[in-house]
Amino acid sequence: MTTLLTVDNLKVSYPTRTGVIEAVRGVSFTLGKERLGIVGESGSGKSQTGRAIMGLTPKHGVVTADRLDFNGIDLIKASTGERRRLRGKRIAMILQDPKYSLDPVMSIGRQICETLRTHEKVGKAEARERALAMLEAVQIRDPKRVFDLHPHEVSGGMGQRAMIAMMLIAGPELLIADEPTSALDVTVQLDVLRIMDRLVAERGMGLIFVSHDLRLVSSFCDRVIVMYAGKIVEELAAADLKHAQHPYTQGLLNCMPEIGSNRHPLPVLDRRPEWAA
Amino acid sequence: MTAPASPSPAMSRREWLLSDRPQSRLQARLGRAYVTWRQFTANRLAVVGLLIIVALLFVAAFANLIATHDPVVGDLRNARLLPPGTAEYLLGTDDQGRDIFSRLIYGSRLTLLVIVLVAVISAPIGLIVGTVSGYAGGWVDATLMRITDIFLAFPKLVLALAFVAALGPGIQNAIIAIAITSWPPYARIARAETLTVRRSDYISAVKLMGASPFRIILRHVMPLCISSLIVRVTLDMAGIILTAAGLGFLGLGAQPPLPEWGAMIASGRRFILDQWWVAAMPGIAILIVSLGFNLLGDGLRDALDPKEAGQ
Amino acid sequence: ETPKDTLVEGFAIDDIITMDPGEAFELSTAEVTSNSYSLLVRLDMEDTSKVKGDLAESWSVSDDGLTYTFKLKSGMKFASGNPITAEDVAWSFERAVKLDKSPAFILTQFGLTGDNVTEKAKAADAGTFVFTVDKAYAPSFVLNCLTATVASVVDKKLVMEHVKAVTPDAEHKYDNDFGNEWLKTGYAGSGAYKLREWRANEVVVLERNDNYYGDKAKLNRVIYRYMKESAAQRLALEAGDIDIARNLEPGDIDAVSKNADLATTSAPKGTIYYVSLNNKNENLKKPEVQEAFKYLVDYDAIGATLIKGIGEIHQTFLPKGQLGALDENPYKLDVAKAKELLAKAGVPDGFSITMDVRNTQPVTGIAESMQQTLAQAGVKMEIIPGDGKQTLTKYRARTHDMYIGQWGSDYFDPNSNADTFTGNPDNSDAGTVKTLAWRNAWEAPELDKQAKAALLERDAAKRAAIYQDIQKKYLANSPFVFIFQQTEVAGYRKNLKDFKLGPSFDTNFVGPIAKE
Amino acid sequence: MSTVETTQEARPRKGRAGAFTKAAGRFLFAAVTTYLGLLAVTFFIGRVVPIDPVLAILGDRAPSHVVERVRQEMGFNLPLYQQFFIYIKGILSGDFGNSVLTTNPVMVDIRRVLPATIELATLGTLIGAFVGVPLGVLAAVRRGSIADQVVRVVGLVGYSVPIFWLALISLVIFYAQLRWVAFPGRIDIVFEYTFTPITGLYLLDSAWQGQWDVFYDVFRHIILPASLLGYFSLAYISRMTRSFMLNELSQEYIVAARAKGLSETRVIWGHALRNAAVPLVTVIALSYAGLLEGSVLTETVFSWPGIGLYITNSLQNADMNAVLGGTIVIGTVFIGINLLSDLLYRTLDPRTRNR
Amino acid sequence: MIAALEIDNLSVVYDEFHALKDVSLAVERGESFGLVGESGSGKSTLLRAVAGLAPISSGAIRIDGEALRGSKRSKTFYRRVQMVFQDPYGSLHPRQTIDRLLLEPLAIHDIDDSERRIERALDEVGLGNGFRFRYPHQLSGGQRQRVAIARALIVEPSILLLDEPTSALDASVQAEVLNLLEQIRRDRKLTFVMVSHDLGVVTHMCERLAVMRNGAVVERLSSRELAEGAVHEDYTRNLMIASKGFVKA
Ligand SMILES: Nc1ncnc2c1ncn2[C@@H]1O[C@H](COP(=O)(O)OP(=O)(O)OP(=O)(O)O)[C@@H](O)[C@H]1O
Ligand SMILES: Nc1ncnc2c1ncn2[C@@H]1O[C@H](COP(=O)(O)OP(=O)(O)OP(=O)(O)O)[C@@H](O)[C@H]1O
Ligand SMILES: [Mg+2]
Ligand SMILES: [Mg+2]
Repeated sequence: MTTLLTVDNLKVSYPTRTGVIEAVRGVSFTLGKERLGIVGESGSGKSQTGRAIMGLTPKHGVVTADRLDFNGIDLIKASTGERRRLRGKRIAMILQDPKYSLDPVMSIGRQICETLRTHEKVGKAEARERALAMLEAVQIRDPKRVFDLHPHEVSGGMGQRAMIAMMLIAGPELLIADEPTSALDVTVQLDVLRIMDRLVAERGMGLIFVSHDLRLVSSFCDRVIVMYAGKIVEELAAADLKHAQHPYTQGLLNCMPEIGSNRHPLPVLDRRPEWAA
Repeated sequence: MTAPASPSPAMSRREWLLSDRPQSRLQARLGRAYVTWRQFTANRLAVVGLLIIVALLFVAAFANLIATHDPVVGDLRNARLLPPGTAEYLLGTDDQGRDIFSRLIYGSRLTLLVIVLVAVISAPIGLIVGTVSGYAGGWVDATLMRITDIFLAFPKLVLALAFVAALGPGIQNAIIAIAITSWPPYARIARAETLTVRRSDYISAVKLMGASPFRIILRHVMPLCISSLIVRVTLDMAGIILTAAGLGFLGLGAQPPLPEWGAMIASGRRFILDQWWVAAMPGIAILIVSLGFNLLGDGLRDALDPKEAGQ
Repeated sequence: ETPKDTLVEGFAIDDIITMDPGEAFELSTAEVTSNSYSLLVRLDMEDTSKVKGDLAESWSVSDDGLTYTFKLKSGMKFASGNPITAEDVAWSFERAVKLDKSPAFILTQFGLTGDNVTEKAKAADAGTFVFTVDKAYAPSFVLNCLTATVASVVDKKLVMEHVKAVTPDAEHKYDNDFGNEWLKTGYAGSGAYKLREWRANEVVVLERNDNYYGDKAKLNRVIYRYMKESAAQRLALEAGDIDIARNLEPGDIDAVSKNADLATTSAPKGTIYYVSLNNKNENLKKPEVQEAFKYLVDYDAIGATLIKGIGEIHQTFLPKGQLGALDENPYKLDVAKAKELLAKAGVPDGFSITMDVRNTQPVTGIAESMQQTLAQAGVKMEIIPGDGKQTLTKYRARTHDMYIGQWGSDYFDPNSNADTFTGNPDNSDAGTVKTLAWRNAWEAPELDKQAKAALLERDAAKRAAIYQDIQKKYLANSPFVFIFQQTEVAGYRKNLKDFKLGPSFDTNFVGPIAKE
Repeated sequence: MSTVETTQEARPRKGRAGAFTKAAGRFLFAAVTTYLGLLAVTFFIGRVVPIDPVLAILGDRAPSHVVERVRQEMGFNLPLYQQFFIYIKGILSGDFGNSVLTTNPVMVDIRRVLPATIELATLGTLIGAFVGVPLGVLAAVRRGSIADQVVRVVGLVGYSVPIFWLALISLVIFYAQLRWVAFPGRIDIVFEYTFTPITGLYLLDSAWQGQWDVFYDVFRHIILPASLLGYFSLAYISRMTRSFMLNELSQEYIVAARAKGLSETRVIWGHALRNAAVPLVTVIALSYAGLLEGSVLTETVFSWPGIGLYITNSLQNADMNAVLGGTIVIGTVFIGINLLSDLLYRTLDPRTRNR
Repeated sequence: MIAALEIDNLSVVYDEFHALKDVSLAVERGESFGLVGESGSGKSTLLRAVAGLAPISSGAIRIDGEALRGSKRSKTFYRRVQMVFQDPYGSLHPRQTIDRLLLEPLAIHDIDDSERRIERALDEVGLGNGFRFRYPHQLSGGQRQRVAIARALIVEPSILLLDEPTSALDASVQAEVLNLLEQIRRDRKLTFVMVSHDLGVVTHMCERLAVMRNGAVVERLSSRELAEGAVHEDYTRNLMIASKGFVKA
């Protein structure tokens, strides 16, 4: 398997008046054309890792890494212009909540076309054609109608599909999905995951799937990275989840109530300081 | 961020204030105030603003000690229209031979009087009208907002002008006129704030405790509106100073020989070509003080009302 | 730069409310009217105690002193081209009397009423106008009154085309408005210039009248541009945006006179500035207090600063230039003397008092100065400022304590001032003759009687002596503190020729002015 | 596929037309009541003014019997409520009465002075918006930088300086000293009689008629007062732009836009500003309304024959018909601007469209 | 036995929009009852209607057999029924310390002995006295939710309405809060009505549950039935499948 992305000792920190916040403290992994899940509880640095790869860390944040390599391109050394050209074209990202991550005053169609026309020289009409095709690919039933709708006029599930269409239309090689379904209803959630699953498989993309739901990640991805306090505590194949070594991973797995299982009280995590060390 | 959990005797005062587990109501309150204060002081311009205001208060309080001359009695015969820097007269003299510096010093009292009175009259009116209107909704809201709208539909200065024309010129009437015209925006702000707060879960929670509407407005809604109101009032102080000066400039505000800055500009206007300082000095005084309030208000907004500051 | 054929004056013309000579009674209107309408007689600019003919070629007074016969010059035309006849003169008198607007009393004081005016002012033939008065007044008085703008001759034929029908009622017994509505902004005269347009608080535009019977005006157009501020006028003058600045204040006069391109000219005017003390106030009523106040004005300082160039200290009620004016200024700032007088009046520690003051210079400055000098004698004076209309409303309601005012003669005759400063037939609040004496609730029956007698004194010298006597008594004992007589000053660009200010507001003629 | 595609479609939408008439009705009701309030307040003020209105018409030297006569003619001896009634009746029939000062019907006067103010305020707002918005954007994008501080201080000074004072000072500098601009007023006296305005907006009129010398002259007259007013609206607009932009720039959709690979320019101007524009429209409308009234003091200093000067002049002359008429017209313009900004808001913000 | 909470044909209409359509429910005393359904199905509205925070257009609500009138609620009602909200970040007044927050209900109901009660309430939800004078922003989500629970408990109600009390929390924290709720219910013999979109949570916490969709109840069943898959409605089945996680194609 070819390596798409290499991350070595990635650190993200935010200097603030009260001290430096270390959001990501040395994360290393490699990714091929596969699905990699990143899980961890809130604030563990999942999103920051994803954004650092995209080059979307806010200005005042500091990103360092021994290596950050995408398809042979050294992202650390790359100029902002180069990185911008990568974004959307070769690396794409889906955000958590379509309600907030689509521009509210621009029609969905235009937002999709915009991605395309930023990266490829295409005419208006052609862009529209391809956007409609993409909308169809994400299983929107009436693409022509949805094309002209504004984000507030569609449901969450539809919005998330539009978001996927917008991010995939330029044919990226790597997709980072940052909790793409956590704002959606459970039933809709599965639909969206199915669409993503198919697209990734069809187009042969690498996928980084960020979520706090360990069970979901393990059922969706090939490999799982578990993060705690800005660090990777465990990395394992999805199939091996039941044999997770780290108590944190075990805790995450067990603390969820399940239909049919009868555990009163639920096991809770007993956080130990040495995990974060 | 993480202060030691147990209060050790070695804990500094700063740590005590910043403790994330305060031991008493007082400590909690002081801690909060301290954090606000630190946020505020981090904004250097805001501190400048505060210093200006403190200086204004100081000058107003000790005007009689600071001033070198009588603010109203001048020396028409010998000291008329002297330029700044003339011996004895730091900022020069006006057309009645009065020391401009001393007049400015005493004028600070009038400026303070105006803004304090206007704030004391209009802010509470706006707060009450706005919160009651926003919380009660329905016809109460409709009626109160109609009245507010009527006042807002008037150009403020024109309305103030008309009121002063009706009441007669003078500083008291100017204050009343400005107060009458400045409460509606406060009512609007308080109402908008109340409307967002009204639907929030924490107000629902208090309702679920069985609190009366009166109690909810007074103890839960108003405190939330107050900080944005304070910010707005502070920012408005500058506007009030300018309106008062504008009225003074049109001859409808404070009356001679009162050393009101706007009126001083008006009387100095005649000499603007040859004796520029007569009009320029009070203008600069107004500029500095209202800049002070604007800087202070800006800083307060950042410290008290981060959402307004766009963060 | 202003155009070569146009004169532009910067002038505070905000007092203009009508252009109808039968109605207007304002100073700025007087100037415009005198330049655009003709009169039977005008003041003689060489000697302002005399008059000379304008439309009238000559005139005679009957022996009984009741009948005045005017012979008109021949071949004169209105601006409209209509000939000027005695009929127009008679109708102008009739019109003013029947309209009965503010200035009508200048004519009606000679016994004219709506019912008898056609008899008393009538055309004997096309070239002869006969005017009959009810008493044997001093001819100087009658002729002086006829120089007032209310006696301007209007173009009967033209006005008749514009009269509006009205329904007669108790107040106005006639079925038309004598063209009043039209004439408010219209024009029907025969002066050197004709009125083209007046826009309130903006501009008055005059154009040369080519039908003028006298010396034709030199320039095509005269524009009075509304400018209130002295500084603004000076700026515009310096920049050449105006040719004449009419309302300069002392500081700006200095600057203008130092400027090589500019010059100034001045002339004393009939306006007197005074401070009056209301006799309704217990303290101000006392003669000692009144005298004390006369010692509490720093005349010298005021004269040297606040009114420098725009006025002269003057402590009597008749302005210099009028018949019988007394030129005596006995009072000086004397705080000790004043304190003595106040002690005598029983108020050794002073008292508190208010003064209503208009928001204009120099009165505000003078008021402030007085505030300071009065304080030296323990009198605390509070200034209540207001705009002109506001303070006047109060003054006319007699609810003031002190008032700083200015008074310009209604017509160029000593009787105008003598009457208003001494006459007060009914001192009750309901009194209808609201003279200045009445407004301050002051009665001086002796002086009033003297003034009335002077009216009938046909010998001008004797008449002058009576007025001087009245002024002397007045100076010693009256609730009026006279401060100064106005000098009108104008700054102008040196390329103007023959620009002069006259002795009164209706003698500032623009006809002779030319440009180089 | 078993998707529930639209949850929100389940919600029945109100008929668009119904909602519109309802909104229009509410607006109309609000406008009418506001008007009545306006009339009542102005009338009240008009009657308690401590100036004898008769005096205003006749001047000080009118004999008493003339004064009495005019007082009766004008109806000042009637009880207040009757006067109010007569007043309302007049207004409803479109008659604001005659101005004492100018002798014209008030409506005629206003038709003459209003364009002057509109022209001034419009140019001021244009200057304010075209300079203020970019400055605000710059400050927001470079938050905390020197540029931000400079914009902030420039804005704060604009908030703090007395407009009439600045006007005086700049008049001295730019007219008296530098002679860059023309004398106070709207147009040089020379052109008064060679130029016939159509709309009353001189810049437009002169350009339309191709009278470029007039245009230049008008421009030299208007540029200083308009720049001053522009500065004030700039202060307000740049500050609000900054805060709206900061708000928008912190939104998730901006991250999404960057993730798409859009250039920073496109992100800022195409997305953030387009969203910020929605509330900005209201701000600009408000500042426009503010300039309409702020021009009272400016017009005084610049002898600008606009409605502000008209009202102050009339006020000082107890010309109550003119004052009331002027105030009502300004009130109308205010209400109109509010309506307009509301409409613009609706067209700019798709979220408000079908509700 | 009289039901602790009985709802009959309850409808709620927000300007022409029917958020609840003729919903009927009965919750036994001491029972824990669950409500599930997708977003916007009216779960919260139902709870808010009981609490008097939503406009009731028709139907009846009875607490311990006592009928409530419209949307008006008495003080005694509020001592019997309390509610915990979904969003721990929005349900605490941002300018009040925990102490002040807990004092408020005591002041309203004139309950003395406040010192002890506040201490006890905090203890009960597992927050020591050290949290007493903190402001909400100084607490984590889980801690906030504990405070909200403490506030509800301090007036000693018998019925607790829980509107997705854990959906904003991490799984690990959720477990802690759920355990806490269970324990309290046991100790105080409370009646729970709990809303959640997570079938796992509901079956864990409740004996019986109702499935809602578009403002109506589509199915009522017990947790055991659910666990055994004895489901009648397709909609409920879909929910069940979805909650099992992703199944690779
Ligand atoms: N702009 C910023 N400034 C300072 N600290 C930040 C900033 N953005 C994120 N952080 C901090 O970085 C840490 C990691 O945040 P991150 O968003 O990666 O968490 P996460 O794992 O995605 O959590 P969640 O599941 O809540 O999304 C957090 O502690 C957060 O407070
Ligand atoms: N105050 C309100 N005004 C108008 N509509 C409302 C109001 N509150 C709720 N609704 C509507 O009522 C419907 C039901 O809302 P409710 O909050 O009960 O749903 P929910 O089942 O709790 O959903 P969620 O899981 O998202 O919390 C929604 O469509 C919502 O838009
Ligand atoms: Mg995240
Ligand atoms: Mg809900």
